[in-house]
Amino acid sequence: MIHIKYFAKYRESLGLAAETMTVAPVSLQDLMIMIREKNPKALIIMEDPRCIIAVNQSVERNRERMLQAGDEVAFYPPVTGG
Amino acid sequence: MIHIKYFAKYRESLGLAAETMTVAPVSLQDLMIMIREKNPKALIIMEDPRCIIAVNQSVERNRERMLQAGDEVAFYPPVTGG
Amino acid sequence: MHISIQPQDFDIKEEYSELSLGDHVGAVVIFTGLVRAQGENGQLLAMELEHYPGMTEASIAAIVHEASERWGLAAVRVIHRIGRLLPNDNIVYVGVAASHRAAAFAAAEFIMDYLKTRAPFWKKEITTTGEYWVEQKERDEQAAQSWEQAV
Amino acid sequence: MHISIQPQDFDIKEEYSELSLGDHVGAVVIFTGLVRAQGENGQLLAMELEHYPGMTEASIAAIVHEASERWGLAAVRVIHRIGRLLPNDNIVYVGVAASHRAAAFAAAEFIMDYLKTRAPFWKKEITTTGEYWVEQKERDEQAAQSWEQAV
Repeated sequence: MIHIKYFAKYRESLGLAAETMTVAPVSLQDLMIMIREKNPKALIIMEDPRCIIAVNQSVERNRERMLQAGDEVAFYPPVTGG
Repeated sequence: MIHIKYFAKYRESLGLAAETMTVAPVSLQDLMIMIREKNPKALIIMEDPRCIIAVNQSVERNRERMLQAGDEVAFYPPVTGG
Repeated sequence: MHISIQPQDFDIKEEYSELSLGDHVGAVVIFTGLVRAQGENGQLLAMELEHYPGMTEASIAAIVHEASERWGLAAVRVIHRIGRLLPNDNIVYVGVAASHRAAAFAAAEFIMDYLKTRAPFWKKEITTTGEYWVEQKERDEQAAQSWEQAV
Repeated sequence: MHISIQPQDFDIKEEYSELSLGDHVGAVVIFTGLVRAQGENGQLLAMELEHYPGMTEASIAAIVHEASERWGLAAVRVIHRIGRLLPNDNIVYVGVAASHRAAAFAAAEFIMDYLKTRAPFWKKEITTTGEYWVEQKERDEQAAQSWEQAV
């Protein structure tokens, strides 16, 4: 089971802060395809070149990264704190 | 009458914080000669290349500057505040 | 190192007491960021701060650790508020204590530049004309990247 | 602009209230300098701060005025203590309020660099081995001069 989180405008556009998906071991890229197949509204997020992806709370730029059961994957727009 | 002030280690070495000298209109350079003639202990200050001179509370680098009655002339070492 | 993500305001006097303790402390630099009444999308009624619990604290800790190593700091304290804030409210506090001022200034600015571009916070402006997510500024990203060249 | 030369300590909370007022204030940078226990001439018993009354205030006002013009600041407050201070005592406070952080950081550092090298204050260390006037540091003069090139 992968824990998926969305923040800020992504959370708002999906109307969803978190979900879980039960999957066989997959790459980050494959998970993103599965997400957008399940929820067409996620397409714009998965294709947003500015989308930041964190795996287990660390930014992950490698879409080939293999995910394990229990991993947390977050999708968020550029940050604006401070 | 010129008001003369000494600060920090200059004040200590002279044992003098302030004095006045009644002089005809003189240049800063001439005043410095008069000061050291009057007080040999002032020689080391007047010849200190790091000595800063302020006339009427503004730093003055021009030793030809003509002084007027009532002017305030201060001699002080490099500053170390902050 | 003290890092807190909290809805409530901070007490700058208490923070200063903690920061300035210690025989070696010769310089303290404090940065605070506040909500400006004029937002990027008009007059603000409020600002909402969202964050990613857990990752936020970890990413700030990493930034502070890097700054401490780089400048040999005596103490660092970071507070970032979340939730609904009003104009002129404090948003963020970064306090740095060091032996000398150059280190304290550089570290405080470094921490702010990274906090602005790396820590997962998002601001939403609630204005008289609607609600708007704040966009990241190019100059903030440039400021953060400038520290990678300057070694 | 508020400038004070005083023997007594300051209240950082009151100072912050004054500084952070105003709709346009988005960033505040505060610098404080403290007496370090380890002086340049050994363990400090005390530090004595001498100044040139009148000229000190005027020279700080000139520095603050220049910073305000250069960075368009919302508020600046400077407090410098004089007299006998003990280890860990505050010496100096510089608070700058601006719309954005780059201006606030630059102005606070500029004011400190000039204050260190232009304002007529002198520090004397009272240590276990005697009394010593502090010497001006070459790096402080270089820091002040660096602002003249960077325009």
